[in-house]
Amino acid sequence: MLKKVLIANRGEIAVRIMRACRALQIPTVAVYSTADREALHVRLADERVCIGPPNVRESYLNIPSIVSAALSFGADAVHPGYGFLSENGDFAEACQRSGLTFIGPRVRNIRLMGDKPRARRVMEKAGVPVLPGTSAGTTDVREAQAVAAQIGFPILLKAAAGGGGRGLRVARSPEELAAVFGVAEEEGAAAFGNGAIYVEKYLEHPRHIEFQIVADQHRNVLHLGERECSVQRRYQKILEESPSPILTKRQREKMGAVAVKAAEAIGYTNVGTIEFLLDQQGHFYFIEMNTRVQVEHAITEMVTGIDIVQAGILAAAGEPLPWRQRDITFSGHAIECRIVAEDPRTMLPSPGTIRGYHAPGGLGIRVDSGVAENSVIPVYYDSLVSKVVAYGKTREEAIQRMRVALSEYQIAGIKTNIPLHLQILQDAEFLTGNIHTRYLDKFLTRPIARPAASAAERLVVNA
Amino acid sequence: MLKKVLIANRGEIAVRIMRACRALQIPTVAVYSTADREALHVRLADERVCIGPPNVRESYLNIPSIVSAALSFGADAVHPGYGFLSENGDFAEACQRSGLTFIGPRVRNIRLMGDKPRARRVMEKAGVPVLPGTSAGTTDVREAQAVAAQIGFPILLKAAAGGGGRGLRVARSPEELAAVFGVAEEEGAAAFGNGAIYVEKYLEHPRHIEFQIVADQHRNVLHLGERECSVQRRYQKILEESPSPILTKRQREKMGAVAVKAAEAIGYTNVGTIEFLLDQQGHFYFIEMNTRVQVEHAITEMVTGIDIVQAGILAAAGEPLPWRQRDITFSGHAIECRIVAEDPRTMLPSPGTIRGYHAPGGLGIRVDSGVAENSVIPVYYDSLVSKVVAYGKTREEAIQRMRVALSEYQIAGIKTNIPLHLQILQDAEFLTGNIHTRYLDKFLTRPIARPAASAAERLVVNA
Amino acid sequence: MEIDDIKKLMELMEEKGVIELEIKSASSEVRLVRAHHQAVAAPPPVGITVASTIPALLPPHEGNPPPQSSDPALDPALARGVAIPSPMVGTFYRTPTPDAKPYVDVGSVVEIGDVVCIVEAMKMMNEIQSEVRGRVLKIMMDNGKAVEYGQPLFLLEPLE
Amino acid sequence: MEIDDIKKLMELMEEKGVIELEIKSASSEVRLVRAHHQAVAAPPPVGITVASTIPALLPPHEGNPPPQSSDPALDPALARGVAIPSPMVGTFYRTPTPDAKPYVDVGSVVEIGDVVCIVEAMKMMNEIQSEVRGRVLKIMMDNGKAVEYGQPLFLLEPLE
Repeated sequence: MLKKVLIANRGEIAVRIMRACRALQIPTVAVYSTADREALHVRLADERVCIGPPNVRESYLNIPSIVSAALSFGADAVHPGYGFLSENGDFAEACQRSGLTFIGPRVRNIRLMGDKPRARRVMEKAGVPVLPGTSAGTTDVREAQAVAAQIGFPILLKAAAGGGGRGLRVARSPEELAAVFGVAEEEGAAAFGNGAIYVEKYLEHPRHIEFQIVADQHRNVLHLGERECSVQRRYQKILEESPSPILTKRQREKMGAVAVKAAEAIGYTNVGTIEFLLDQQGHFYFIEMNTRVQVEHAITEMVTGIDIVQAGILAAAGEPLPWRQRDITFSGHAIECRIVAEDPRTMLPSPGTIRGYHAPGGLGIRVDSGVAENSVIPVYYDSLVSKVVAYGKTREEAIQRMRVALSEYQIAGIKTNIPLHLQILQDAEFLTGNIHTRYLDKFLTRPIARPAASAAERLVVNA
Repeated sequence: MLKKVLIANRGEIAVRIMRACRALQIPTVAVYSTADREALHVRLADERVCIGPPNVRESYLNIPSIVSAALSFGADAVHPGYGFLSENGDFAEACQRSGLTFIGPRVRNIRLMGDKPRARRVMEKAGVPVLPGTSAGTTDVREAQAVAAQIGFPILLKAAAGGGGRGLRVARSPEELAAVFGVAEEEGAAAFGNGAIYVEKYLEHPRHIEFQIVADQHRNVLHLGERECSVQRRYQKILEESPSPILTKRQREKMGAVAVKAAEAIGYTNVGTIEFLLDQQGHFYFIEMNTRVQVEHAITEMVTGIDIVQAGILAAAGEPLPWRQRDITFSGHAIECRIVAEDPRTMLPSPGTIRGYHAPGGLGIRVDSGVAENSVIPVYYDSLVSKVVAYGKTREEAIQRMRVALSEYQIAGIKTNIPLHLQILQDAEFLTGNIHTRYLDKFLTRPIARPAASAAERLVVNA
Repeated sequence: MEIDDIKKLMELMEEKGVIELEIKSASSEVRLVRAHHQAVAAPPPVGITVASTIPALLPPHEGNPPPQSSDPALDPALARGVAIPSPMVGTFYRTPTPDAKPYVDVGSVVEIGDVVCIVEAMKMMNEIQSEVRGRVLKIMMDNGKAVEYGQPLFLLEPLE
Repeated sequence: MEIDDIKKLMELMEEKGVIELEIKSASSEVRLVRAHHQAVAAPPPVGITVASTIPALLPPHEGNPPPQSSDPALDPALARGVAIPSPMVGTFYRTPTPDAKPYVDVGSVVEIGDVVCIVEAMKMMNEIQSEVRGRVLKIMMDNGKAVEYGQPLFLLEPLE
């Protein structure tokens, strides 16, 4: 078993990992930048090491500093959490070379899934449905037209070097494609230094449905059901739920089996997530795999009763999974609201010091938080404050409990997106489960100002 | 439906009731004494009314003030919570006479169950097993000897006017009975102004097992399973769990059916609890019925998924229960630790102002708290700070999660009994479920000092 | 000003919920500021609290409505005043019966023991007597409104 | 106003939660401002933090072990000192090889650019150079111990 785990992260996920380690009776080492001296994760760890100044490159993204901290302070394993170095193959490799157990998948799993075109080709070969389109970028508009003719309009043009929802354009006819291709190419070259464009089938009002995978080092791979993450703002998830309000048991089994097949195809180990888009006809397409624990893992824990973070730690330690797929049962409904420090009107980040803090509690309410009274939300990092999860026997009960919880949540000193969540939780379309990845746009009628876009970018680390 | 509920209580139960009201979209009015101006329940209510000075007689036990507050501030219902006026028939009657819905049972239910000898006789007549013994007090030692001879030694002598565990003596032989009877009589006369003594069968190492009852005004009565409350200190519950680690499904059904029969026998409505002692041979005996919501109701909510406080409000509003007994299912295991402000060494109350507060969270953890940063635990009221509930698929998992939760719970400024809980959670006998009402004595080897006894008395309101 | 005086001021500030204080006189100036975490989720301040309604689904921290009564500290004329607080929870009436004249008006002089108003509690009409002699500076509550324990009903200028 | 009075004021401020105080009189002026909240959940102070082990099942607030290094503020001789902080996380060595003599000792005079120790990070031996000229007053860490980013390694008395 592991002897001491260094947690190469901060905020709520660092606290979450500490809880899992404590339950397994493994001591923890927190790392922190000088901006996080008073942070909750630093207070709650068994040991703590300052790894650098506030700038992430010199602290939370500083591979030598983190590996050295693990070695010097006697850790034998490193948990990367999400964001930061969690999907960095070099970091996983540096850990392994230094004799540290990296709590995550194999280095090659990380590298493969980080290379989106290659991941797409591997999945296609394994029989996993992917969105029809090119699997390599092109700068030739005729090639784009040929592909479009084959898969049918509308199509999506994607800057090969883009990401996080940037560099996307829709074309609904050959004429439109001809008109925008050159622009997209130039923009891509200007913004990302690469003008290559992918052509992909464009789905109208798709849903984002993802499956939680757990795999050990003994070829056991299983899924823990789906999460519906269609409530997004510029490709950033805001509110997630499990189960999806529309998936039938049969669809769940079918998509779950494909997700397991996808993970098996690459010899995946540890926890991970297969993300699909689901169209209105019930077709689903692989988009990507996240090779780490997800922000929204908690809702799956609520409906399955399985501690996903513990499962990842045990899998990394070489333990076989204690379950088969048939042991995984689902009960009730869970919703997660991501509480972020932002001005609900302008959607700009709202860093500051938390005062007058009261987190909600009571029946069916779970709070995973990285803060307490007097905690600072620094300007340097993403603005996630906490995650509130409401569990109920039904979706209605979960929504009702979430409303009560958010209406009593008190955070002064910073602004949060709680008002937006309360607005969603009272919206007729959300209540009927009629959501898709563009659902949230209607709440966001204001023109997108430049600073708001950079706020969204800051959230990327937390996806 | 109810229009506005005045909550005639403070602390965590007031907050708990507010949550239930919010979920039902009923506005709430908090009441508070001048010592509680900044209390959490005052902050979280929709409206708030100061009802008097700190002294409970002039505020939280002040019937005219509370009824007047309800009338003047437009409430049409009153929730008494637990402790304070919750089992005061005069209060329930005053509410009803003023046209207020009292959220609790009928006045006659309260009065009957408040009169222990009469309750005992009614239960005996209804075929509910009661502890063999006298059902009226006596001052005649010969009568006591006759009863003892009939039910067999050991027997318990109980001051008729005692309560909360005071005025009890055990006699294991006729000689011992003869020796202690006079003393008990004199003590009772001196301490309670009444020398009458009950004689009852004394059980060695009994368990305290209670059943949660929910009843509507349409003759539907059902039980929500049992709670094991054997971890007690001087008859004050410290830690409770559901299900009991030793009850079989058959025993649960049998005792549950008796509990329902007891409630039906008195035409009970609303939520309540039937308390039994269970001896080592599996015999069980009615001790009393609590005609209000219980501190430890939360663990039953976790294993049944039913919101007991909501159920009580709806029942008081005249709604029929939406379930039959067969709809009630149990899953998993829940443990509650009562966190009280006391010095863990001396067990004296530790009032003060809470600083550096961080409540635990994460998977399977529920916190019902009446405090936040800077909250004051006043000297005037009971010392309950919060309740931590851990839920898991198994008892082991619940215990493991509770340990993690309590080890991260941060409360500075006051002392708490968290160390005692952590000690219990690591004790071999507790872990095997080998507990009884005297189990906790072994942790409490210090001689009981007089101030400690009065601390225990202060807890009585919270039983 | 002696240390003991300052200590007393600090204690008063704490007790009365005052977070800033400045005193200037010919001979000295004092300024004191207390840490104000209590400003957040402001508790009803002593004496001028009223029950306030917050929309059920709005987080309470988004803003408690301000107390309805005007702050005597803002009006120097009122700062001399002494409040008559309500000794009980109930409904405030300025007149003995609906059609009668008010017991007192602004400017009335009240003797110790004079009835100044009625607070109805549980259908009982309780006559509230003044415990000070003084002139009514301000009537703090509207007729027919619910009052809390300790809520100031009248502000009096004490008379010798 | 005497030092003792000021001390008393400071104590009163702490006790009563006062964060700012100004007193002006004919003869003197005093202004005191307290940092707020640092008393609660004290963070590891800059520069003298060390990783500390808390038994897994003890609530952390029950007492973080005190920092291992002695507080230079307590020793007037050390108060003049300037710290050389560790520029990285790793293991601290005072000698170039296990058998060699230490780079510096208490009393050594160090020039700018002189190597004062090694911090091993990821099997790399990093020579740490002084950025000040001075005399070594104190060695803040034991040989072979883990050090954090920013942790003071040596205390130097600066020399012109």
